[in-house]
Amino acid sequence: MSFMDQLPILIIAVPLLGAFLTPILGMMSKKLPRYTSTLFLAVSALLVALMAFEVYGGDGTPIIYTLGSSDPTPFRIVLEIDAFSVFMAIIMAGVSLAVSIYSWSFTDKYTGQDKFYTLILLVVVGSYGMTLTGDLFNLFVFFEISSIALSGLVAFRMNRGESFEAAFKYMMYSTLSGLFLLFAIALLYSQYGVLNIALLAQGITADGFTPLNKVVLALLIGDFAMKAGAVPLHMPSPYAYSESPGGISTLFMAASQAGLYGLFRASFTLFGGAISSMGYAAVGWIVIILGVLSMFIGVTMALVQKDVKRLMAYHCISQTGYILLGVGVGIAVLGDATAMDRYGKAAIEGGLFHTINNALYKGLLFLTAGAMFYATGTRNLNEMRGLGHNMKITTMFFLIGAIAISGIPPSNGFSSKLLIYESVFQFNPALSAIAMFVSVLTLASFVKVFYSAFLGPKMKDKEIKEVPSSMIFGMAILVAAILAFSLFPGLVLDTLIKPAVEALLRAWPIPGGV
Amino acid sequence: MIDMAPYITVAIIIGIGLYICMFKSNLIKIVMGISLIESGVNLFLITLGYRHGAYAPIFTMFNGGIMTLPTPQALTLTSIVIGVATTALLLAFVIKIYRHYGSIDAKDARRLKG
Amino acid sequence: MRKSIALGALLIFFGFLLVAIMNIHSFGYPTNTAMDDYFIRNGQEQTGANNIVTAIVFDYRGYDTIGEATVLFTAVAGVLLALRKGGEEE
Amino acid sequence: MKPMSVIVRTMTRSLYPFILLFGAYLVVHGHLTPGGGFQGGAVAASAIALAIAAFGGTKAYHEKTLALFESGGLLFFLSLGLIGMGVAFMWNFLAGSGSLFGDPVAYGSNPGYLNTAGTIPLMNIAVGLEVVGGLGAIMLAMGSYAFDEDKEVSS
Repeated sequence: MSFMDQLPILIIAVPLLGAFLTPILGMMSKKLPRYTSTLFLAVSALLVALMAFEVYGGDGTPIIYTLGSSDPTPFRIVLEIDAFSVFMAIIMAGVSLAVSIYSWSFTDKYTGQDKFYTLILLVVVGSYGMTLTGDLFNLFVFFEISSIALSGLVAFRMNRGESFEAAFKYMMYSTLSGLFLLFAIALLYSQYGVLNIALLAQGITADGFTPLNKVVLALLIGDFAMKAGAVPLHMPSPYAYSESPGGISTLFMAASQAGLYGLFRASFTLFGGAISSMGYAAVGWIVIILGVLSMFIGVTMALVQKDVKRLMAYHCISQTGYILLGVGVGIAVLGDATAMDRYGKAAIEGGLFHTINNALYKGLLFLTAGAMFYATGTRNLNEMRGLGHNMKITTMFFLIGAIAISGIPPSNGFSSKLLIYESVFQFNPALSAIAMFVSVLTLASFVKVFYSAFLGPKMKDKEIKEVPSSMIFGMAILVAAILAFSLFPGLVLDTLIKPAVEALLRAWPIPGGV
Repeated sequence: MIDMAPYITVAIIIGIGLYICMFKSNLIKIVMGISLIESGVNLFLITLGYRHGAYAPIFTMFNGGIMTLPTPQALTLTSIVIGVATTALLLAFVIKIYRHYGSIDAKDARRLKG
Repeated sequence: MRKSIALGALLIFFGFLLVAIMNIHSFGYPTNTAMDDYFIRNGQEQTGANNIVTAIVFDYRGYDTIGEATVLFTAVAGVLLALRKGGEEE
Repeated sequence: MKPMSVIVRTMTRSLYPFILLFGAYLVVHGHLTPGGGFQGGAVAASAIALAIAAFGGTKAYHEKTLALFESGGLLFFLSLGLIGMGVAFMWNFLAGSGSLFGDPVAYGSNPGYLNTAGTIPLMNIAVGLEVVGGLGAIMLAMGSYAFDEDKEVSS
């Protein structure tokens, strides 16, 4: 078999190898792990890019890789990769690279760096594994890898009790959601006797919404909504985001997107056939309600925060709401072909476009918040002022991120939000109005942060310096992507987003073709 | 009804575990509640694989007859190891929380209330 | 107030569980066993292992096992990170 | 933490090798009888826990050795998977090949031959090493953390 055939597994095996080697490398030298982990992440990002060329260049049928056998069979674990999987993997690849470079300087004064970089690699492995797999139980295993590694990273700053509380809380919630995910998988196995997603989807489409399948779908939506940090299961996320060190908040946010991946995969690929054949709009409405609640509660909680990272965490929840709103409309009209063509596809496109935009600008804002903390040693907005005098580059980056998250034209946030507004308006104008209102509140909140942290007289008690160059470089990667997405939104939409939406709406072929 | 007994046991175990996680404030008890739910889910997996009158799916010195379903057993093995890992990490966090606050009660910690 | 909401959520969830278990196949008589019968019939010849569970854990679903070993590795790294000595160097 | 009584220590000394041996047996016979890498590794790691509790100290074990066990076992496991990439990742390239662990097995009952199952016994050994290292490292970390606390309280 050629190298290109082995590509899917290499994407996962390379960071995994890196993670296993890092403790040994850490024994040799303290600074070695940071460079090797970045190297492994860069190689896997390169492999993801190659994979993207292959998948996006193909005719839209998923690439199937059977583990441990040369002939595809649904009885073994398979990797099933379509444009949507690769789309989510691209987000993780870009963000993780930026985070690992950013962390070079940030972790300088901490011990335990080898473990830190091991866990970063493992979070990336978890996300890649979740997005590339075609087997439901395998998805659970990588779900657990991702949550355990994340909570380990949240507890990295060990001189504070709060970080352990946040880690415990996040770990508790994610373990519970992992266990109920396993319970849902067991319920599916009890009915169909298989674990392959394509085979299960075939069975579910044939059976429709039996009581058991309703329970399964409810459990799956709840579990993945928790992982994505959506209201009403958002409780641990703000703590975890605000306690994680520097770039880890960004990585956290990118790993939460894997929860969105699971949610969309469950409602489209797994249950899409049943939903569309029965014209069942309730599932879509549940996702829409989750989205609206997240949007609104997220932004109102953000307005009253003093802690800059807490504030951004609540904005992150609010932005997740936009994604859920857009895609929820798409799920609601799954059974209605005309509505789907008229605005449903546009709504899903808006949701997915917002996913990647959110990862970029929210990631950038978390990195700037980390830089503000690095420079001032505090996260309290009332104690910060006048950072714009000495931290000119960070100020500029923060402004770019704030403009993008508020949806001010011509930023990339504007193009994806516009797509969501337009399509949701045709579905239900009231939802669109709420989304616009939330956007205004977002702008107000970021004006407040900018005013209190970057403007005003210099801080007297402390000498403020610009952050080290590796942190600037990490942020610059995301800024470059934001600028590119802002300049060519049409191109991104056509090449990256639309194939992913098409892939999401298509049923997966069964490996080996039964 | 009696043949549903294993499933009802599973539901009760998971219910008790969930009750502990929601209403107890002692962190060790919360970890125990999580372990209980995990045992319930593992038991559920195992019961799914049972076939009436069947033997374990091992051919060493096998005397004939039908065999139970092996996949749920394999899944349970995986899930047990994952459970060990999560419990270990949760307990490490509890140790550290105790170090910082001198208490393992969630009410004494600042952010774990509720 | 808070407690009654939590109690309500717990009861609803327990109702979910009961709905689920009332609709499963009766204990001891699984319905769709094609995959497991395939493993029992072919597992020994294909992998050479007498223990079919081991054959599944390490061959048919070996990728899960590497994930599971990674979970343990992750937890160990997390524990050692949480309980490490030192912390922020001054 | 103080060492436990002389009875416990003597018993631990004599039991220690047998617990390790039983763990190794479970690991090596994983493809024939109930057991396998995880179970055997956990049994062997319990010997470490026993020793730490009985002798009241963690000096006998080095964190680095256990970390090497763990990483080494995982790297061995991963490389076994990667060697199989001639066909596909995790391909059992030794089963039925006639070489190491490669005797073919017919369907049906048999007394159990050790030299079968291809890469499965090797993977069992790899996982066994990893579990001993991993669980050992966890117990060592928790143990030494507890002993540190004792010192602080007493001083």
